[in-house]
Amino acid sequence: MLLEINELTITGPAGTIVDGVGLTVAAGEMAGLVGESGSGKSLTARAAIGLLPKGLRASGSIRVGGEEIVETAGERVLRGLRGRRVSLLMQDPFSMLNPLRTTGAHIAETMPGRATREEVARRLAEVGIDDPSVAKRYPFQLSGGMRQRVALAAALAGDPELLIADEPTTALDATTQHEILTLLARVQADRGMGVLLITHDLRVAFAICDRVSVMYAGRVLEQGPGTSLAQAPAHPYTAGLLRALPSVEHTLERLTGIPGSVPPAAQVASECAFAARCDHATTRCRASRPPLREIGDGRLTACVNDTVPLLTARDVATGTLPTGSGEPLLVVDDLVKRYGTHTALGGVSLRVAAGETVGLVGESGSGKTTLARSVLGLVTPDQGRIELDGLDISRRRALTRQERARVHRLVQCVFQDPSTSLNPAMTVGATLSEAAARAEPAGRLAPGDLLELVGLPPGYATRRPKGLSGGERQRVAIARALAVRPSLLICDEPVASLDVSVQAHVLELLRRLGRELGTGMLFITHDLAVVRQIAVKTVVLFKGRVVEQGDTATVLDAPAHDYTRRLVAAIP
Amino acid sequence: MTAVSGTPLFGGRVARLRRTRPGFLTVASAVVLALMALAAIGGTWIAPYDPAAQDVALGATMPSWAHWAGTDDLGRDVLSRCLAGARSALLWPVIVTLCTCVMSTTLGLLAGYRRGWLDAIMMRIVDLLIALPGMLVLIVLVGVLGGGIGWAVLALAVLFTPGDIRVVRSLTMAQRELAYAEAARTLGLRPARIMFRHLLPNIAPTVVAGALLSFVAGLVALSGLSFLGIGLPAGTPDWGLMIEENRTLLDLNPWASVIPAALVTIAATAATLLGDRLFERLSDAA
Amino acid sequence: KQDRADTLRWALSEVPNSLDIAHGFNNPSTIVQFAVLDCMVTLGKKGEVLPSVAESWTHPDPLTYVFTLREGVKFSDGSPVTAEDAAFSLSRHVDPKVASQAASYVTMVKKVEATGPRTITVTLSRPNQAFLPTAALAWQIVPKKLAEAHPEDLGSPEVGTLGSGPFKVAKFSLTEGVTLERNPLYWGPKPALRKIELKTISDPETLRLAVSSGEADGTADVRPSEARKWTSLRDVTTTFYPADNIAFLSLAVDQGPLKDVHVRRAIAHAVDRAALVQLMTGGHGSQADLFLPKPQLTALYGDAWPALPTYAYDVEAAKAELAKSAYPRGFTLATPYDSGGENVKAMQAVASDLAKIGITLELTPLPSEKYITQRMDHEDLAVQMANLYYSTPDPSEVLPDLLSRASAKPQGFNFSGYGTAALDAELDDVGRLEGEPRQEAITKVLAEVAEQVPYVPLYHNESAFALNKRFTIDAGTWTIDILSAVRPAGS
Amino acid sequence: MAFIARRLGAAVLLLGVLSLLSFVLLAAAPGNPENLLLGPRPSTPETRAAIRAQFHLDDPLYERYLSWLGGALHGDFGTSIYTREPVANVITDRLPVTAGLATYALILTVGVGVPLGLAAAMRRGGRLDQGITLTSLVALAVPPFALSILLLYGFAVALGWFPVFGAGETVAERIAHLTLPAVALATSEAAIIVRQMRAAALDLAGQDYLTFARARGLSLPRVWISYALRNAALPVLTVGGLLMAANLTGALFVERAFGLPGLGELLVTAVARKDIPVVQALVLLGGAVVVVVNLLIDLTYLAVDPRVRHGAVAS
Ligand SMILES: Nc1ncnc2c1ncn2[C@@H]1O[C@H](COP(=O)(O)OP(=O)(O)OP(=O)(O)O)[C@@H](O)[C@H]1O
Ligand SMILES: Nc1ncnc2c1ncn2[C@@H]1O[C@H](COP(=O)(O)OP(=O)(O)OP(=O)(O)O)[C@@H](O)[C@H]1O
Ligand SMILES: [Mg+2]
Ligand SMILES: [Mg+2]
Repeated sequence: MLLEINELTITGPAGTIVDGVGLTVAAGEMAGLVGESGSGKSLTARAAIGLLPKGLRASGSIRVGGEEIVETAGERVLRGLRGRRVSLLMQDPFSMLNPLRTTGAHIAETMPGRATREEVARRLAEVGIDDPSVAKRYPFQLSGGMRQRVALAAALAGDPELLIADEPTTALDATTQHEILTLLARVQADRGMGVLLITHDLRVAFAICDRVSVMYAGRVLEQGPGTSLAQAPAHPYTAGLLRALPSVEHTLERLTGIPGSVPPAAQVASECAFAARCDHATTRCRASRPPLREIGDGRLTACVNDTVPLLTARDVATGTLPTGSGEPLLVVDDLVKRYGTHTALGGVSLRVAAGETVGLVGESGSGKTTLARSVLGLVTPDQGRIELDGLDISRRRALTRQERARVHRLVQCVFQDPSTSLNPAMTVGATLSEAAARAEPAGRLAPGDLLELVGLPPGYATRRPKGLSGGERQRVAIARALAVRPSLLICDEPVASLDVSVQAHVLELLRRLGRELGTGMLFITHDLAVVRQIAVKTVVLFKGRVVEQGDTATVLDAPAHDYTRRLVAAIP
Repeated sequence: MTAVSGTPLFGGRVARLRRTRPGFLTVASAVVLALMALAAIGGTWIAPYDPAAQDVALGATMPSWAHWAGTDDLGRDVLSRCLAGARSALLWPVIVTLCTCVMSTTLGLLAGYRRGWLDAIMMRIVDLLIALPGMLVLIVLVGVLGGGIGWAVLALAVLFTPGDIRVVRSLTMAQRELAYAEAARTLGLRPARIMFRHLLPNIAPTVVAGALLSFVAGLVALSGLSFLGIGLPAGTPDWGLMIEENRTLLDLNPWASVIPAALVTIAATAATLLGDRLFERLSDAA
Repeated sequence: KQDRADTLRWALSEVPNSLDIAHGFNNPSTIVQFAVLDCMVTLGKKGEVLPSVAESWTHPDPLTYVFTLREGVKFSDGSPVTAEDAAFSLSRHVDPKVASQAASYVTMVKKVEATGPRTITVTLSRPNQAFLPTAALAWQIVPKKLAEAHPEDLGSPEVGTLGSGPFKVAKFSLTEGVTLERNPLYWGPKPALRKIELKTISDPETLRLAVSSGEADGTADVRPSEARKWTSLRDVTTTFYPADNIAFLSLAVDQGPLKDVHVRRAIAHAVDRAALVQLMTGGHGSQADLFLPKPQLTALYGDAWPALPTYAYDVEAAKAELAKSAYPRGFTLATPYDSGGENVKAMQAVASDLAKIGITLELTPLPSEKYITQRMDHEDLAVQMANLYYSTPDPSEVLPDLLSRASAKPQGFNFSGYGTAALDAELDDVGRLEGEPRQEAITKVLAEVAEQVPYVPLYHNESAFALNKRFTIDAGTWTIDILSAVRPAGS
Repeated sequence: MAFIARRLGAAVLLLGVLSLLSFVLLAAAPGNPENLLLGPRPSTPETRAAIRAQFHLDDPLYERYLSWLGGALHGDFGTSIYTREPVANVITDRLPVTAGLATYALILTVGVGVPLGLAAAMRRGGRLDQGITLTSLVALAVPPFALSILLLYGFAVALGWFPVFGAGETVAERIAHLTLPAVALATSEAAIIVRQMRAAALDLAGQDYLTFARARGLSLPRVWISYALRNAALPVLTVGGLLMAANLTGALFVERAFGLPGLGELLVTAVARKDIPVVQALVLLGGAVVVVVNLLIDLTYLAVDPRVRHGAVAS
């Protein structure tokens, strides 16, 4: 065993965060660790390399290559292990590399012997960078995918036996994500390394990992081979996650998230951590903490019940999406926006009819946000025409006061990052009533009504964003956008940074609102599964140009453009 | 030291602190400042003697039962003067702070939010002002143009402002890109409302901390000006002036200058400390 | 250690800016000038004029002085001092191109001629008793050639100077100070010191610390108000002597309430001068009743000073005087003062005294520069305090400047603005007459000041040298060349 | 290159505006230099007129400015009214003292401030951190002149370890003479650097690339030196540069208290005497120092930070 974690407990100032985790990785094995945000995945990984953040303490046992590192190992021993036996690859390629050092230097400084230029070039080639001049470049001169490759090369430069990859692809777009994962699998196979892959993407984990551990509130709830876990989850939590997963093949009738949210590990120390959110919970679940138990087939589960059918047919029933009235709501014609010499939008045309949802997909940097911001009037396009409900809004400054007020009521938006989507200095109620005050006096909604609309209790009006979870914040953001009763709602990756379960809730909410209020939507995302669930039509943007558009089913099932095909192929 | 404007002393990202009870030092600082503020308001009433009453024949004496902190060479009671001196010692720096704060916040918000030519012009002016060697300008301005404290206060405010404008502007620029600000714009809110209702509260921690620092810098700078004989009329009870006027009495009654010097130092330390803690707390709460 | 013994390290409170009195008529500069440059005549212990470079002189008529040059006087470069040099050294101060700061001292000089190889004849435009004592100061002998070549910057660190005095300049830098060395060609007795290093320490407390720690051997910049701190130093002797000064309040008689003589008398009564003396001189001074520096009074009257009306400190009397005026309940005056000057404390004390009889002085601080400009422009004069130091024993250096109508205009020194034709005539007499009649004329002027109170004399103070015990000094009020008066102890 | 040219252009423009502003301001200020030149002593109208002519005090303002500017471009800043020396000489005479003091203080500031700041950051929240932070707070708050007097009494007079005044002549002497003033000057500045360094290091400590570096087996000292110091250097450098600039002109309290014939002391006396050519040159020098230091900082950024070098971020 390269890595053996037993009864690992990590305590912070506020109490236990990771509680009795056990985990092993063998040579040549790709082990997966999945779980919702905050479940303690990263801390487990950092503990395994002896780099817990200040203020946190680990107890239990972690053996790296047979050597015990919890409490007994000093910095000297750890340093001998790091890089040579175990190495860590982190999530954000944009912050993982030292901005002041070249990529070559990153690789060279980690190599055990003297690093020649050839050797560095060889290492770069291993991660798929054939151009040796990349060694002389600085991180900021590389794209995200390239950076992650360089970081991988640097992490592998000391020839470790075990690589811990902590969400190595989360910050990348779909196609790049696919490339990096493929690369990781290849390198692992070539080197016969052990890899502990941490991810929150269940599909990835179940597809490429030999064994997957599902973490929840600082604990492992289920463990077993990826494929069998995907087919027959043995823990209600895993089943809930799977149920929440949007399908890329067909539009689900209902997207069901797990109700509630992850409790802090310290609060549920002596019961089943999932009990509170579990439909099948009994008093037994609360009585004591269920241990991981073998259920054969190399599988373990921490659920005391074993007979419940966990996935039903209803969970995969096909549904339909509203097609709208057909009257054009948003007409974008030949829109061009340049930033200096860089063309962000090179003549984009698209249409959104009233009441329909149009998906906008494309790789990072393809101009999706720029398009959205142009429609919102946050950037002024260089050329082209934007018409909203018959009103030409391409030049905001040229509009009269009344027209401008009208535009603000016609189009609203929901942004990606839940952590900044609300003003931290204002209560939810203040935010909502400020927005509602902009609506036509006739149909003004009170904050309480708005909250109800998005499925939050009215009591939330007095809360501040700091006390809300990501999903709740996105709901409030949606409520704020809906406060003026817009005909068009622009959603710029509103679910990209949410956990699957929360994502399901929010998507379902948006679908329902689209249906009930007849709001047209321009929905930006890079996840084709999401598009499938929400958009009747899809526009594919590539390098600032529309390369394909049409019914979602057509685009996804029979992609015409090369880029769309790649996009579809990248789905795990 | 105040010449180094343009660099916030509260650097970068501040790791979130746990909510804890305010520490002893924080409480002590707040109490000290509150007491000083009380003295500033009512010091003349509490004072055992009229701070201006002279007894030249008595001259400078060491502390005694009649005069707890002794007298200065004009026979004035040092304790009474220290109490009464709180007013001018604190008032002028507070005015400096208010001016700086209002100017830098308004202009910084405007420049950072509006961008464009307004920002360009403003930043050129700020560059110019920052390039001015601060202390030097102060001496030249106040020393040559005339002795009034008003000039000194104005000059200090003008010197402190550009640095703070830069800080506020860059924070504003960062905030205006955030989703909540964009959402506010999409709602068609008036720019003034966005700036003052939405952006300002979120940069407030830095503004407040900056204000306390301006206060400290103003306090120390004004006492420094008194040292050079610029600013307040002689005989005004004022800590800075007392340090200077009684500096020659170190053998007869050292307390006459040591106490006001200590008061200046304590006030400045307490304000900085409070600024520090307040900043961490506010940015924690946000 | 031998070379330490005859090297003096002297501390100055300001940088000597010029080694030429034309551009450096200030204490730190003149102290160096007098060690390097000889004057035509010099002053004795009692203020009497004595020969120096001039071996002797005659005074054939009230307008003429004929000086005979001493033989064998050489500049420190070896060239002889000629009558031409001597004559030019005086006449240059009248030349506008030189813009000499001593120009006002020689306004009575009409003509200076070298009338023989060793004779110089000075013709005055009007008789003036002050000429001779003034010559002991302003008539510094410099080589004509050098002075002619550098009318504007003689004495600057670049040009330097050349003199026939006991010392010569080895180094003159505005930052590193001045170093003087013994002049081997000096015509007089061999100077006791081999070398003098002068450094500037502008902060008075630092200066005192420097002397007390032995890093500096002596200084003349002892503030009278801090005398007690100096006298307590262990290895330092502080020698006091009466300064040629008078501290006074000027009352601008031409405006507002101060027009009224009763108001002025009330002010004179209200000021507690005894307390002021204590405050400002720490006991090293005395209350002034007559409006002339004390040493001048002594030189003039000996011990028998005239008995003139005086105004003792008496609040009741002050109130009574005020009651006789048009302002029985007092009034308020804006009073600018020099915030960088020495009189800050005194002004506060005066203001507090006057407050007792209902006169409020609103003290307004001004930077020195602005204050002086304003005062010289005769703006906002009202009540001013001044402490003027003089350098000659002659009252006509003082009285015409402070009391004539001619100087009651901007740029003049008559800050009270007081003046009458009769007084002007009396002042003329003071300049013109000699002996007993002159004494009477002066008494008359002083009596008028005492009667009309345009000025309230406040105090005379002492000045002091502080000197490390390794040295002694033999100097007093009238000593012109202070540095040459210092000698190693025991020699 | 274009970047440097642009910066240089801006710097020159800045100095031009600064010189014009200060010239007008000084000219507009009340008072005449001849009053102070002639001192509290009677003068004749002729003398006054001569002085006014000599220093062109009656020429129109723009003419005076232009001729001054013309001279300044050739390195001739006119003649000091008070000492009649060329202003350039007056300043170069005093520059070594102030430059020495400023450099010494900067060395102390950085030498003490950076390690303390780092130490505080590494022990965040601990005793050491609290001690250092509190000390730096007090150091920031002590009025510099009060500190000077304290040091003077303590170390020069009572203990006699250091000379009381003056700048010394040989190198060793100069170091001895400048020690206390440099300490007085460096105290509050070191406090600033400590705070800056602490904040920068704390900021850094949260950065992924530090964790990543350690995860790859780089030793802790190596990580601190080649990663942390270098990355934290930039913000600290900025402050350090500005402090240096401030030292060159702002050392006047300290210079006064320790009797150092430096530029700060010169400024105070020149302002008091209204020695306009000197004040004018000093203001310009001060501005130039700030501008040059800023330029140097920009260049260092250019050298140290590849992102700036390649125009990826605006500096
Ligand atoms: N330095 C720290 N001090 C205190 N608590 C911490 C610290 N770092 C993380 N935590 C807490 O520990 C919990 C687990 O964090 P961790 O980063 O391991 O989660 P994760 O599973 O990796 O989540 P994500 O998917 O968001 O990366 C979180 O609730 C977090 O708030
Ligand atoms: N303010 C700006 N200044 C300069 N370039 C910009 C600016 N905003 C966007 N760009 C550039 O325009 C291009 C399109 O950016 P945009 O944000 O629209 O992409 P996106 O499709 O939304 O990408 P992502 O999926 O990463 O959000 C990118 O290459 C980006 O670097
Ligand atoms: Mg994580
Ligand atoms: Mg985007």
